[in-house]
Amino acid sequence: MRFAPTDEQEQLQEAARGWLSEAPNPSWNRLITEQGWPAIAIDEDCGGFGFGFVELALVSEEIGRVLAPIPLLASAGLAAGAIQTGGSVTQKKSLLGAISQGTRAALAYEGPLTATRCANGWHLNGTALRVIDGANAKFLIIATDQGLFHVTDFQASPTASIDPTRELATCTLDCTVPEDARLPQGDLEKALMRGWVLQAAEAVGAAEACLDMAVAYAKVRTQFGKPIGSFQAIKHKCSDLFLLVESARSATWYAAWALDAEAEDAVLAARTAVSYANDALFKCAADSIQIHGGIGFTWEHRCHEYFRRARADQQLLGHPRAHRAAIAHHLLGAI
Amino acid sequence: MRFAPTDEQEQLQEAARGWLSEAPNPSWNRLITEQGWPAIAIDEDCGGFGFGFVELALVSEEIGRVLAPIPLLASAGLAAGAIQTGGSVTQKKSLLGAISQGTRAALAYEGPLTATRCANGWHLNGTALRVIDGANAKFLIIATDQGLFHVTDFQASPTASIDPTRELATCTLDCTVPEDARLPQGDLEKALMRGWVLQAAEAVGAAEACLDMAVAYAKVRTQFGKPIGSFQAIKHKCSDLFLLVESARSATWYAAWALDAEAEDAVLAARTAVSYANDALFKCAADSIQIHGGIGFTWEHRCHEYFRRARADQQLLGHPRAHRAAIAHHLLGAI
Amino acid sequence: MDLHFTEADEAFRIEIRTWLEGNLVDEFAALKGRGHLGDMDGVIPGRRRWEQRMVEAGWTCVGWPRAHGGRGLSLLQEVIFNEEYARARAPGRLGHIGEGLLGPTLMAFGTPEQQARFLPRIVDGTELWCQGYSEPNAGSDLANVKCRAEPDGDDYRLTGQKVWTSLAQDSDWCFVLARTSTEAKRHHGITCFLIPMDADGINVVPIKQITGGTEFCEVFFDGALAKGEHIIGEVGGGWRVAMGTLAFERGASTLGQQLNFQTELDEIIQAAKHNGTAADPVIRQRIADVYIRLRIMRLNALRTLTGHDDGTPPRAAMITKLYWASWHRDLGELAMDVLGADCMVLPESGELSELQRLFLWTRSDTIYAGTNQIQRNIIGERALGLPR
Amino acid sequence: MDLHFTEADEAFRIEIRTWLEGNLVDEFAALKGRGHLGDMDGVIPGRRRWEQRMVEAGWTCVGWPRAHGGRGLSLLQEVIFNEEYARARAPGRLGHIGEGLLGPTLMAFGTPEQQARFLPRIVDGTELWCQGYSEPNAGSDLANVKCRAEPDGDDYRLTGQKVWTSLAQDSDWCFVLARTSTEAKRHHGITCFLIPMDADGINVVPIKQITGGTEFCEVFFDGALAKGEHIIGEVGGGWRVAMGTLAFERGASTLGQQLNFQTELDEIIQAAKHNGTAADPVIRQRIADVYIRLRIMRLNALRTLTGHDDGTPPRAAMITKLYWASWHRDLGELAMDVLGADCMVLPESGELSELQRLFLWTRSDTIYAGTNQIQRNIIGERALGLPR
Repeated sequence: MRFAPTDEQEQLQEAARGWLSEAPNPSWNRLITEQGWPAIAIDEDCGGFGFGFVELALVSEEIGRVLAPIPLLASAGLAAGAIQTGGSVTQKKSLLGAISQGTRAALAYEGPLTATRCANGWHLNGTALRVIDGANAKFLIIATDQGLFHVTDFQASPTASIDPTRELATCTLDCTVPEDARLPQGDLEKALMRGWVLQAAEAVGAAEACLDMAVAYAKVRTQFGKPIGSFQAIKHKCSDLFLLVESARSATWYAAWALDAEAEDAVLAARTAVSYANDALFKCAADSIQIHGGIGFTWEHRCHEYFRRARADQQLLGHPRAHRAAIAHHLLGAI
Repeated sequence: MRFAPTDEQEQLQEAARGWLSEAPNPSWNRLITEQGWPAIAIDEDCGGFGFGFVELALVSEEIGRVLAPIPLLASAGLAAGAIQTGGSVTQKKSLLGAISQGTRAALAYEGPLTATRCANGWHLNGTALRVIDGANAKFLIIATDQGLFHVTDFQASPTASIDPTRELATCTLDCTVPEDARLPQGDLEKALMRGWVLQAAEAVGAAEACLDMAVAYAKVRTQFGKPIGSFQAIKHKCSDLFLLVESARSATWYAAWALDAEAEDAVLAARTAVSYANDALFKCAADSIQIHGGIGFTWEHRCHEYFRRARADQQLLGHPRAHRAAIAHHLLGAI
Repeated sequence: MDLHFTEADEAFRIEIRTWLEGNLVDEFAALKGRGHLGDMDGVIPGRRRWEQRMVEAGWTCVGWPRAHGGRGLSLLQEVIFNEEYARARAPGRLGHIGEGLLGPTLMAFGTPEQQARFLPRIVDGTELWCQGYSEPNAGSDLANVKCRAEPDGDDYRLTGQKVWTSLAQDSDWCFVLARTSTEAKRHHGITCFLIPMDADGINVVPIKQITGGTEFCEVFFDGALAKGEHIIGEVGGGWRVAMGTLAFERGASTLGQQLNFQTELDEIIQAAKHNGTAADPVIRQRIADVYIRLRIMRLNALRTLTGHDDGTPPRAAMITKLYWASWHRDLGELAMDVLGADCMVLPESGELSELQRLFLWTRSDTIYAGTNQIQRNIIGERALGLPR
Repeated sequence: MDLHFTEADEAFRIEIRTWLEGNLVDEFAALKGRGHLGDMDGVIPGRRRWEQRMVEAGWTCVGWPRAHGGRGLSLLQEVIFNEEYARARAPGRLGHIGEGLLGPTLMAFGTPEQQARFLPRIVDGTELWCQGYSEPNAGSDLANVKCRAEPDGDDYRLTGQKVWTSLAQDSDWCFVLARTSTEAKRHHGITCFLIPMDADGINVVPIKQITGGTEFCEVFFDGALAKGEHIIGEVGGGWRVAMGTLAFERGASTLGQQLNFQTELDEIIQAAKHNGTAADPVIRQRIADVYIRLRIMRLNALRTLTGHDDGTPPRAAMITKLYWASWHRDLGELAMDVLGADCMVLPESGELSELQRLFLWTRSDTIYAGTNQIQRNIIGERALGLPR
């Protein structure tokens, strides 16, 4: 039993942190060339590095920490997850291979999206909202009433969001795809849970950044002749945030491990992590503004970027309330 | 416009406070002989003092402040309220006259209680739960599917509660009453709203007592060489409680005035007051224990009596959630 | 206890309501709902013209004594005025700092000459004011003012930086706290100056906020000249003046805001009905909760009008800022939760929607004009007598 | 990251589980669920016999080194032991203060003679211990100890009052902080004594608590004799000893409590299903929330087992007390809300129901063993490095 990253995992995370501190806003090409993160959790026989979601989550913590606009969540998390758990051997080789090499992909599921059998295979139709990185994706995995499909023929228009660090798009489809565009074992929840884990990991990193900023400021900002961090109103707020951050981290690390270990409670663990971590991030971002006082609500200070991310992410891939409702269903049955 | 007690009202309240400080647990007979509070809000032509619910609320604040086990809420609030708003002239004269003189009465409404027409009038049947002062009441006002009745023929057995300062009973009926036992204009909500106002007033007094105890303790209890009230963790808690107490008082004073003035929003005002005041009391009682530290959870200290009262009262005459649901219905319509 | 308004008060309510209905038309109709917190730098030219319309009708400085050019309204009538002003969704007042802060400060601490020089121009709207109290290191801790005033003959030269100054770009004058002695203890050695904003050596830099708006500014003084005759109170007596101003700030000026808040809540209720969240039991509880607390906010405000016989407000008045700031923040969060997934999507314009702006802006409500933490200190120490 | 248990660990789990199943029968079956916080003074005679059954099978002091008579279990196996113990609803341990607090303190600070005298009798259950640290004016502020120890030859006479001493009525020995010098600074001049509870001049008065139970006591010392040879550590070195004990208190002993908590939550879920509140969306959210936080509580606890290479736990371990106390308080409130109107009615017995007791008792969880406020100070200062 070791409930902490291994030395190797720690090095990966530290390397990611170091690279992002020098390249907080890297181009996708640079990311692929220098780091190749999309390949982390993809099997070696599909061209990946053959690590797992634990490693991907540790890197995502670092992405979240600096709000780097890197949509690893979209391709390596959601799209790759859908293929890993639902694709045929051929699909895995080709699509995961492409993602490993840096092809951008996204998951579209907030439809309605419909699939209808036709002579040449399937006719796909509909509009999907809030597709993460949809406007840059070379292919989509879409969730329809007839299962999951991969598709390259779609139109995407960017969606302006209160969180400018996460690009969203509206994707429209009206095309025909061959039979083998369908993922034979496609399971939306299995794809989403990979997203939840990475989203939780990003939230942990972002929440910790909020806490760290607040603590650092509380140590140097003086009022009434003392650092404000010596006042219990500030000190205790920071302590409460620390509790949230560390608890979110425990939940997220476990969820990532459970996913890799195919533990029985992996879905529950992912919902636990993402609901807790997203609410923790909101609280951390909000309280960080309060602790920063006046400069906390200026445009120049990053506080508000975390706050915008926090609120937007509560709506992405399911609100914490929706996750709790699902868990209540598990505990209490249907209403 | 004067949003504060008049000099006369203030004197009444101060007299009540003084009397209760000497007789915190008076017998009912002594109360009737020396104070006659049940008569306060009853018209002079029914034998009362001819004041209003503002006066009754100010006295109730004092009853709540010391958790005096005086069921003014039952007879002068709920039972008298039902008769005042629903009774015939004859009923008012006789029943309100009796209450003015000190006859104990109660309202039973958590049934099921049924009324069936019969040859001699009405047959009343059923069991009512959690009737405040039911075991001491000489007569009951009961709420049935056919309206309100007054009845003297019932059996009552005391209900042990977590709050020993408020006597409850289960009342069982199986009797026949004449036609004129029915209150012709009986309206349960109008009776209850009088109870809500007095309950809110008691909660204001009790909540303020919790705050006052906590503040007094925080001034004298020292840790680390300073009064604990100088630490923001304690000071700010007290400030938050002060906000709750004063806001609950504004809401309650207004609700009492709105009742007397027959204002359009009187029901809304009563629900506002009782839901806010009961939640405020819970918070004040809970935080007062926390501020008192170790001695706060000993049996000898009164803290826990307020805490028990606080939680029990949230269930009496409707949970704050139920009041909010009713207000939501008013704002948003039915679900 | 008597919460009835008198017939005269009701008549006054009709008078101002009728005037507003008749005048918030044509070009002024477009100003409705504009220029309030979070948008104080919006539509300035139109609001200047609106101020003049108000002046012509005698609706500025209505609470001031007649001797100073006001209407001498009672506190209750002032409330009625503010309520009707808010109910009409009339635009945020450009002159509110002069009318609500500097004017009362001058009446309390100024010389007859100063009063005669400055008060009439606040009443007639020809001079707008801004406030130079806060500094980067003197936010909650106002006694820590560092801005220096050095003697230059009878006058003084100001050097230093002020921050969070609303409307500095558009103001004619500023009242400024500056340190006239560095030897005195923190609270001493501070003096209150009036200085024209067009003086040499004043530089105004807008601060972009969380919402993208710029209603606050930094003001830099670099040897700007403030006349000795424009010192309020004693040299070295600025602390007392400042405390007086802060007391006015917490006073009657907020008494109409519940109506603005009601407008915001109404919009949220409409949104909930529109998108179906009005049927969600969790949301219903929260809407009822903010509604209850808003009702009580108004009752609390009305209660502060019935003060003690000596004219001081009841100690319950100290909760005002903490109460509304916390409530408004909660309202912002509720707004987003009602909108659901739509809350993160910007309107076609690419600008924040009203409710999104509410959500972001309200994070500052719990900070400016005394953070929630400072408010709790004040309540604990002054209302409850807890030790420092 | 590897959260698998080894096969040896799993085998150990089966071993203790099987033993508990086989032994919590007959007279011991009635002890299930008894003797825990809020009921620590319950069913003492039965629990004494249960301790002896544990001793016979070698299940006491399982985490102690073999050299001191323990089983030398790994931290993880201790967790497994505690989890299974809780899962079986086995009764609260009478010997836990000796086993969890005094024993480790003696191993760290005691002489070989003291270890030889006292440790075996903790292992064999023949001597029960209680702790005399807190005083009426030394709760959060332990350095303020006033209890005096005055020399009497080689020994000392203790005079003063201790409070919140669990199980004082039933203990054989007490470890006590007392002041051996009034001249030294607050933290100095405190010494840690061991004293037999049957010494002359010791008077135990139970404290009736919010639930009506009396598991805590006041202990009055009136010249009671403590031997010089039973001082732990140096004379005047009691502060260091006390800090060591507190560190043990926050250690592994709480690692099984999540299972007790799970039992309580299960009861609430059953109640919700039974009375229909399980269909209430607001209650569903809250049940899911406490369930989520309980899962994470266990994960946090497991994480503390993977410390730094030097054996210290991760700084995240500092949240343990604040986390579980706040959670447990929330659980108590949820229990009442699930019960609805029934929550205020006492059962036929006239005694509190289990859930009512939970509700009342948990108000003390956020107070004893370091209030939530003190915990936040500790986290802020030690984990985050914020200034005092």
